[in-house]
Amino acid sequence: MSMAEITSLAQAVDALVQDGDKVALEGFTHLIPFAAGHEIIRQAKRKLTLIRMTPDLIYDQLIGMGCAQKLIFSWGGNPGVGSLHRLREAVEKGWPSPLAIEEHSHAGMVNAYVAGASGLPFAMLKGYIGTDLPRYNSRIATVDCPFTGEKLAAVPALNPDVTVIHAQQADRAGNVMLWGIVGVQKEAVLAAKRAIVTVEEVVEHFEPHLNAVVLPSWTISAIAVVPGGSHPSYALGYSVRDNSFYTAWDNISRERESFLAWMEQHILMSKQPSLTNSI
Amino acid sequence: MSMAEITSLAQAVDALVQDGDKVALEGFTHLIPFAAGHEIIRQAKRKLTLIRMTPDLIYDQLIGMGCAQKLIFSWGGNPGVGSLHRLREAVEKGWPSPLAIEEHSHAGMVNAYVAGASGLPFAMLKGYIGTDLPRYNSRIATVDCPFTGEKLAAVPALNPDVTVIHAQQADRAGNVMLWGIVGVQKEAVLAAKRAIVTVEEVVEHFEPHLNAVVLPSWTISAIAVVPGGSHPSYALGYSVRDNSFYTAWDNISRERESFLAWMEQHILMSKQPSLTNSI
Amino acid sequence: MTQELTYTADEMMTVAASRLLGNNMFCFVGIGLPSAAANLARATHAPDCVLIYESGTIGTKPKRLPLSIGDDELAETAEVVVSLPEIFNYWLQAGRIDVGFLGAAQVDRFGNINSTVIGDYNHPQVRLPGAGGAPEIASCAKEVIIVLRQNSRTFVEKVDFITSVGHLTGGDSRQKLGISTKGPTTVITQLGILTPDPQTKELTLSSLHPGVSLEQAQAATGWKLQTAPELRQSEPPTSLELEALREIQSRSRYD
Amino acid sequence: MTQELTYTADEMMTVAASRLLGNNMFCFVGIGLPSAAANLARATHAPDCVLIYESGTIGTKPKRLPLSIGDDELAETAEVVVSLPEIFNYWLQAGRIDVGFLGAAQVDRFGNINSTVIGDYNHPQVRLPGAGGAPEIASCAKEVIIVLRQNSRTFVEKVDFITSVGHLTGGDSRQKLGISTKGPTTVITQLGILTPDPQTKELTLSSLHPGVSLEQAQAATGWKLQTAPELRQSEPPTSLELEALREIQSRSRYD
Repeated sequence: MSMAEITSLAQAVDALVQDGDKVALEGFTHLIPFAAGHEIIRQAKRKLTLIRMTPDLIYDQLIGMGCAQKLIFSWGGNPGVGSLHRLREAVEKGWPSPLAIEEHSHAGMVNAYVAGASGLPFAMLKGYIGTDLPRYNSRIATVDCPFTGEKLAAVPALNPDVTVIHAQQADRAGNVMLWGIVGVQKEAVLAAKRAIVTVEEVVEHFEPHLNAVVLPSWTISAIAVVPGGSHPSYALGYSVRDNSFYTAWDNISRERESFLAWMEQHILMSKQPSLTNSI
Repeated sequence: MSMAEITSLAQAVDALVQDGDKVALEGFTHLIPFAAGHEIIRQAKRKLTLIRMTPDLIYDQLIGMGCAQKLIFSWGGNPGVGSLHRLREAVEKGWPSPLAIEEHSHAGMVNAYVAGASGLPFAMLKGYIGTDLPRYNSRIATVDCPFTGEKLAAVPALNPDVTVIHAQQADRAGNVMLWGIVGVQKEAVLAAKRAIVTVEEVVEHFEPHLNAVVLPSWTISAIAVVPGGSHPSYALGYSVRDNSFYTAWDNISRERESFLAWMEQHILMSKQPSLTNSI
Repeated sequence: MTQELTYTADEMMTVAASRLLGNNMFCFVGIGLPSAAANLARATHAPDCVLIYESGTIGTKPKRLPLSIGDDELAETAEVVVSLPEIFNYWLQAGRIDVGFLGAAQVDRFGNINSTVIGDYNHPQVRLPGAGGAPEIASCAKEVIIVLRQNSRTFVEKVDFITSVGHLTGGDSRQKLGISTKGPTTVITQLGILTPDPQTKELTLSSLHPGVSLEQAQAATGWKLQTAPELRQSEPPTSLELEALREIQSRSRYD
Repeated sequence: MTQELTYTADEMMTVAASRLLGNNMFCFVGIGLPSAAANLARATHAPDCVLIYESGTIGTKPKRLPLSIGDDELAETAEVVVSLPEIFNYWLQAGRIDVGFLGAAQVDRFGNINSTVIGDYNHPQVRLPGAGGAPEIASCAKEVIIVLRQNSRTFVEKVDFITSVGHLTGGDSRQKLGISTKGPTTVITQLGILTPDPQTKELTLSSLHPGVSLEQAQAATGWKLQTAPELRQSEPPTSLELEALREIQSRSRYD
């Protein structure tokens, strides 16, 4: 294993994200890697299998801009606001291109990442009982306990080609630290072949935080310093959630034209995070 | 769930450890709950199934004093020194009473605790391949991946009646924090029906440490303040490992008479941790 | 003469839901209506109710209602924050949760929840957000309380898609799946409170909120609504409850 | 004229073992002889070798040799400390380890390791400590290096108990178990270095330490010892290596 390289976001995405890759952008409401997603859009990556527990605005944007051919997910919405119009239009009408979906529960996705990080071919859980999900997702199976006979749900491990996350800090050796709501990022990074991390800043030494996750340098391919890189979500200690943008997105994204115009103006023509909202 | 009670160690052991219980004392070299083990010896608990990845001196003492009828473990020795004479005599000669053993690898034990903490009936792992352990332990089975057909090892979940650990700190609300080498203590506590924690001290607020484990009050039955309660192992930030005691134990424990005399003098006649070795 | 309090149907719903949470209960809380009710309970009769959100925030005490499941306020006021594998495996799946408090897009006669799709799965009429944590909350929490606005589109004879299982097809069909938890014990709406019949497990009307008629409740239900043996009238919100609820909501404007 | 260095057979063994670790390698280290060799490598030619102990200490840089797998020095000098589930699942089982560096009580002709029992399992002649982390290190690390003192009791035709599998019964028997990692690639003793024959996988003598005869090596081996096609003589320890090793050991007295 080698250590993480500190580079530009554009270089990292160019070198590490290929057309057709399975790409996971993780961050559970907190620390969503928006800037990295925008760079994937700017570089017009295509035919991606997008993986994410909670596809929200950034996946709405990736899907609406035609980057994805498949979505593996467990909850797709604009949190506290409503539907994702671009995701819905892709699923319901195939615009801008058809989108295959593989749908799980949160517990299923979480355990699939854990299995991926653990080098196991599948995960098991007490899950999906009585639900219709297995009728439409052949990648939900069962396994019997060899001791009790109890039937458990089984899902295949998730092993993205690339996992992308945003974190608060890196140190000079290329270790990364995140804290607050840490989600499934550790597992998503460890399950991936390659990992890109955007960070708020590089520090000399990490100050400890309760419940911090430290990802050693060897688990990361590239680090890019992108302050505000999780906007409109937030980075605890650095920014607050821009709730008004989530609300505004409902209108921006409702029609194809308004969506495309917004993307053109704020993402395609920009090399920077489109908006910042620092504390 | 109710919150942890702060009580005396004698009361905690009296109320929460019953003859015949499955009892896990965990702590991987660091933070071994010696004082609690000594209290179990003083209260002459009997027919315990002792669970521990690395039975070392404290289990040598419990076994030599006749508390155990079964041992579930993955490595039994005096680290860096040699054999555990009391464990060996129990296994080889049935003294002071026969000791059944259920033997695993570390990876098997770790995952069995994880399964226990997760409410799963069993754990699976890439493990035990080509070893003779499954020939002598019927609780090592296999399970097939429903997607790839790969054969994986399976072990039943560990769910102790009581788990006992030592930690650096509790706060006034009964939350517990440990740091440094944190081992499998979180899982061992969460897998258990009841949990006893001895701590170095009670503090107003926890100062963060990298890699600290915080166990919320609701997961713990009783907390006892026992400074030096992990001696001759150590509590990072509070004490250092008393390596000379580990070396001395080899002679103390070699013969039944010297062992019993030492236990009589240092444990049975004492209500306090027999030795302290503070920084 | 006491003065009559004025309150909205939504306020009645939230207050009625909040009353079901006991002190010291471990409550796994969905965002939206359940979150409002749970925090109202914490502000009134159940200050030690332990709220857990699926973002991994345990024992959280937000001052304003979170817009998302992962608001900073949830992390900053939590007793402890754990990773997603821990919250789903070590807490929910392990059976530590007393009450799963869920919202829903649709609920059916047997308390099954749909939050996935209206119409056919492969050719949806309306694509909804999907499962999230709900399927395992529905099967692993010791009991489930559902809160949603009731009308003939949300209260249907049979959901188009079972996202989270309730009493399946009634009777002992839930247990036959191998589930030992109770499932939905109460459904609270802006019109009243429904509870499953002990035998058939069909949701029956057990309480009407003040000013709501049986006919109104029936009209908002997609199956022939039965009443429980004793049909009660819900206690209206107290001034204390209303004040606390409005206080919470006034702190929670996001625009 | 250079001065002849004096060194012990154990020092030669440790130095020879240390030379096998490359810089930047991820090395899962057993306590005792492997730990001494790994730290010597780090002090000499492989300063960026990443040492991992099963206590969860990753990238640790102890100044003195740990007496136990969990010494405070290991935690305090580690790049990161993780829990046991993480070290065994996310690091070892996930295939992140280049070299598993193991000691053994007994090793056999095909590199299988016994650290469980001498004699019958149920009526042991000598009860050894048992498996610890070794079985999964032996199967999950990309390759395994074994270091132990060689004599006719430790080098046996067939171990009484396979704790950690090597090349099983030779040939492709290891792969047939479904294992894709290489298994033992080198065994280092105080007498020389053994490597598996590419076809039969039998351990063969590929290097003798200076001053050791083939006869001595054979006498300390419980099977008819074959030599590799090219039998080399090990380079003696350099003064730098010896100095570094003695420096480490002088810092590591525990009485």
